[in-house]
Order: sequence, then C-alpha cells, then structure tokens
Amino acid sequence: MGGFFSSLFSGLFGTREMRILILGLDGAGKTTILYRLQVGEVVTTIPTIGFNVETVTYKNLKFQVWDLGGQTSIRPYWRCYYSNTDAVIYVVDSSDRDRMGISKSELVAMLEEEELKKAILVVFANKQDMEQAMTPTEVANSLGLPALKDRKWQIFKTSATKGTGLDEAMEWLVESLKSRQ
Amino acid sequence: MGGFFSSLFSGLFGTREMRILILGLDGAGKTTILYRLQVGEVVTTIPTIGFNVETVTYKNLKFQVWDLGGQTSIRPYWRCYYSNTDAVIYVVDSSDRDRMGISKSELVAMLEEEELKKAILVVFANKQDMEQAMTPTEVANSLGLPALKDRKWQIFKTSATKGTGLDEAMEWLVESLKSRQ
Amino acid sequence: SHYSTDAFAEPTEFEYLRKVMFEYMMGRETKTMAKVITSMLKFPPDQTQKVLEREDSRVVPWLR
Amino acid sequence: SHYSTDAFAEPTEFEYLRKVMFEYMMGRETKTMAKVITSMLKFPPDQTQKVLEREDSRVVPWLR
Ligand SMILES: Nc1nc2c(ncn2[C@@H]2O[C@H](COP(=O)(O)OP(=O)(O)OP(=O)(O)O)[C@@H](O)[C@H]2O)c(=O)[nH]1
Ligand SMILES: Nc1nc2c(ncn2[C@@H]2O[C@H](COP(=O)(O)OP(=O)(O)OP(=O)(O)O)[C@@H](O)[C@H]2O)c(=O)[nH]1
Ligand SMILES: [Mg+2]
Ligand SMILES: [Mg+2]
Repeated sequence: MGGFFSSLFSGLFGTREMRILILGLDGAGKTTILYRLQVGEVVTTIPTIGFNVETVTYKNLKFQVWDLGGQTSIRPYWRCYYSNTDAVIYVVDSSDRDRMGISKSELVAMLEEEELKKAILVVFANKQDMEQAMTPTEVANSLGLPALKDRKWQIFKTSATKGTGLDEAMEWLVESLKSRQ
Repeated sequence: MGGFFSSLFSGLFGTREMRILILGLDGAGKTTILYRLQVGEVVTTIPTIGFNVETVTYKNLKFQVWDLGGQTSIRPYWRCYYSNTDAVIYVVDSSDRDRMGISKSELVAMLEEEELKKAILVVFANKQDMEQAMTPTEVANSLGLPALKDRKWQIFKTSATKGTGLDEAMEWLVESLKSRQ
Repeated sequence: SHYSTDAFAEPTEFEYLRKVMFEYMMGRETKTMAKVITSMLKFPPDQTQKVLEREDSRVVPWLR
Repeated sequence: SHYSTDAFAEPTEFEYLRKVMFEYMMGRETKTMAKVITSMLKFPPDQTQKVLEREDSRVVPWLR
C-alpha cells in the first residue's frame, strides 16, 4: 500500500491517518506520554502487558498512536507492529543510566528493520524533572544517535508528568511528517 | 437450535450430518479407529496433540467424526467440543488395567455434562487382540456402565488393528441414532 | 485484564494451542476453536462471553 | 506440526498473548494481531504464510 495512489487518495479525500509507534524500555513513560498527548492529563499507569492504541489529533492531523509494552519478554514482538509506520517516538528514562545500553541495543535493532526504513525518529529524553537525569546530549550520545545514517531524527527533553517538552517534540514531528509527504 | 425446525429441515432437505466424538485416554486407539472407519485401513498414528475431524459415511448416513487427543494435559478441553454432539464413542485399551480407574473418572465426568445429556454412548473395549485384554463385561463393570441412568449405551469388543468388532458397533450406533430421531 | 497468569505446565498444551489457533485463524469450526482458546488462555468470563457472542453472530456482520 | 514446543518462560507472555488474542477474536487490527500470534506460538513458516495471506484477503471471501 501507500505510494502514488494513497497520496492521491489522501489529497482528494483528506489526510491519511498517520501511524505512530511509541517504543522504549519498560517504565520509560510511554503510556503516560500517550495519554498526555490524547487527553492532556497525567493518568495512573500500570505496566503495559499488551498495547494501548488511541487516535490522537494534533494540529488537524490524525494519528493512530500505538503504545507497546516494553518489558523484556515482550519486546521481541514490537516488530510485528512495524508495517506502515510513519514515525517512532522512542522514549528513554533519562535517569536510568544503568539501562541506557540496553535501550541503545533495542533502538539499533529496531532501526535495522526494513519496514521502518522510512520512519521518522523522535527520541524523548524523558523524566527530565528528576535530579539524576542525563541531558539530551548525553542521552543522544549514549544511544549513538549522531552516527545514524539515512534517518530523519531529533531528540527532545521531556517530562511526561510535568507536561514539559511534549509540544515542541510534536511540533517538530508534525512538520517533519508534512514536509516528507 | 435443533427441535422441530431442524427436524423439518432435515426431513425436507435430507439428513442432517451427525456429530460424533471419539474420546478415551491417550493410546486407547481413537485415531486408529477414526481412520479405520473412514478409509477402512490401519494408518500409522502419532499421539494426537489437537484433534482429527473427518466426514465418515456409513449406511447412507453422514457423520462428522471428531477424534480428540487424550493426553492428560489436554483432556480438560474435551468439554469445549461437546455442544450438539449426537453420540460419543468411548475407547478403552482393554489391556491397560492400571488406568481403568482413570478412564472411568474421565467417562463419569464427561457424562455429567449437560451438553451431552442426550448423547448416545458406545464403548469400544479395544485391543481385544492382546492377551492380557479384559473382557467386555470386565471393562463395563470397571467403568461402572451397569449403573448408568438415563443413558442409551452399549459396549462392544473391538480390535482396531485387526478390524474386528467395528462393524457391529457402528451398526448398533446407526440404528440407535435413527430410532432416536 | 489481570486475571490469571499461569503459563502452561506442559509443551503439549503449547502445541495443542498452536493447532487450535491455526484452525481458528483459517476459519474452521471457529465456535468450537474459540471455546478451546478462551479456556486455554483463561479468558475472564466477560471476555469469553463477548468472543462467543461474536462467533454466534459471525454471519451477520458481513451483511450490515 | 511438530515444530517447536517451548512453552512460555514468563507469565507476562501468557498475559500478552491473551490480550492480543482477544483483540484478534474481536476483529480489531487483525493483521497485526495475527503477526504477534503466529510469532508467539512459533507457527511454522508455511502456516504463518497461510494465515497472513488469509488476513490480506479478509474482505474478499464474504463477496464470493
Ligand atoms: N518523574 C517522572 N516520572 C515519570 C515520567 N513519565 C512517566 N513517569 C512515571 O514512570 C512510571 C512508568 O510510566 P509508564 O508510562 O507506565 O511507563 P511505560 O513506558 O508505559 O512502561 P511499560 O508499559 O512497562 O512499557 C510511572 O510511575 C509514571 O508516572 C516523567 O517524565 N517524570
Ligand atoms: N494391539 C492393538 N493395538 C492397537 C489397537 N488399536 C490401536 N492400537 C495401537 O495403539 C497405539 C495408539 O493408537 P492411537 O490410535 O494413536 O491412540 P489414540 O487413542 O489416538 O491416542 P492419543 O492420540 O494420544 O489420544 C498405536 O500404536 C496403535 O497401532 C488394537 O486394537 N490392538
Ligand atoms: Mg506502558
Ligand atoms: Mg490420537
């Protein structure tokens, strides 16, 4: 699917719903972010064993946003959701220095997948409200972002609970998606 | 379903396909019997992890015959198949004296199920070709058949591998099903 | 959805589920297969009911 | 059908499968759910292919 006809279709009949995945290790803040984006509030979360999928409207664009559980044993199934994905929001707990390496490996494995070749990457250096949080630059370096090739990406510092940084990040994502079309 | 309209329906448009379950402990000979009935031959079997379902035609009657795996861990799921069952062929390895008690408990539990209330019961005292085989009367007593109430039942001695006894048993089953309608 | 989390004690059950699942996904005897699946995966009663009701109305949705 | 018989190492996987299975059975995002299910239950490649092909043609059979 996609390509010429779907562009034509969306041109004629309004904009196609974009597909966005929120990925990252367990506890990074993915579910908190999803509902911040959707309802503008901090919801109480439990670890996601499965997924949440919601329609998020932002600047007149409709997104189908998938938030996948990040626990070790279910991470291997992320790949089942990659098809037709326009962008990945990769969430990192900036205060979780010990697992920055694991977070990197998962990111690297993900970006190697053919189905995500054209997907835009936005990294949320989340939990910036915490004292021991790494800076976005530190996070970017730990994840090896500067070395990425053939990938449109950006990193933002966020705090999903305080609600800071999310707007800037979504702004950038929307513009990138628009200019890509 | 069933009742007046289905009788009318089958009366007008031919006979409804009967649903028969073949149950019994693992290794009793269920799969061997299913294919004996269907193709008239002894097939090489492996333990059934799942089920086999075949259409068997006998005396112009069509049966949908289900042979369910009998291993301990999957026996609890037999009950998922009970709905709309016209008859149960319960197969016993007549030489397996040690497990006659287990075979009885499974039979008793099965017959207690509401969905099988009207199902006809045919017991195959199978593996009669083996030296240490119990007689049909011994098997019937071990299973507590004489004490059954409100149940049309019969026991037959069979050897699925030699092909003996199956015809008599099916003959009785067909007549019972016909007279029940 | 936090109902029961007991995994399977035996590989036989795993293989059995795969077999039943395949038949279900291929559209064969789906009502019966649905009963086995909801039972093996220990669906909570409300979910089991929803799934079986949907099976009963399987022919209908395509006419809507 | 004797492919792999490893059961799940973790209850999380069991619960995850139940969730995905429920969505599949309720007809939601079935193609994606089918990918997860065939992957979790370690369907052999030929069965996976059959299932996914069937998903692709899901709209068609009801028109036949
Ligand atoms: N301090 C702080 N806590 C946060 C922030 N974002 C999320 N949390 C908390 O982190 C915990 C985990 O958040 P979730 O959104 O459930 O994490 P998740 O990534 O969905 O985790 P899984 O579902 O297991 O993959 C919760 O207690 C959140 O309230 C943040 O920016 N700052
Ligand atoms: N001697 C003898 N062997 C038999 C007879 N019927 C079946 N067998 C053998 O018993 C073994 C088990 O038979 P199956 O038909 O696979 O048993 P089953 O009841 O389907 O077992 P599960 O699928 O595990 O539930 C095979 O080796 C058969 O050849 C019989 O009448 N006599
Ligand atoms: Mg979550
Ligand atoms: Mg068998």
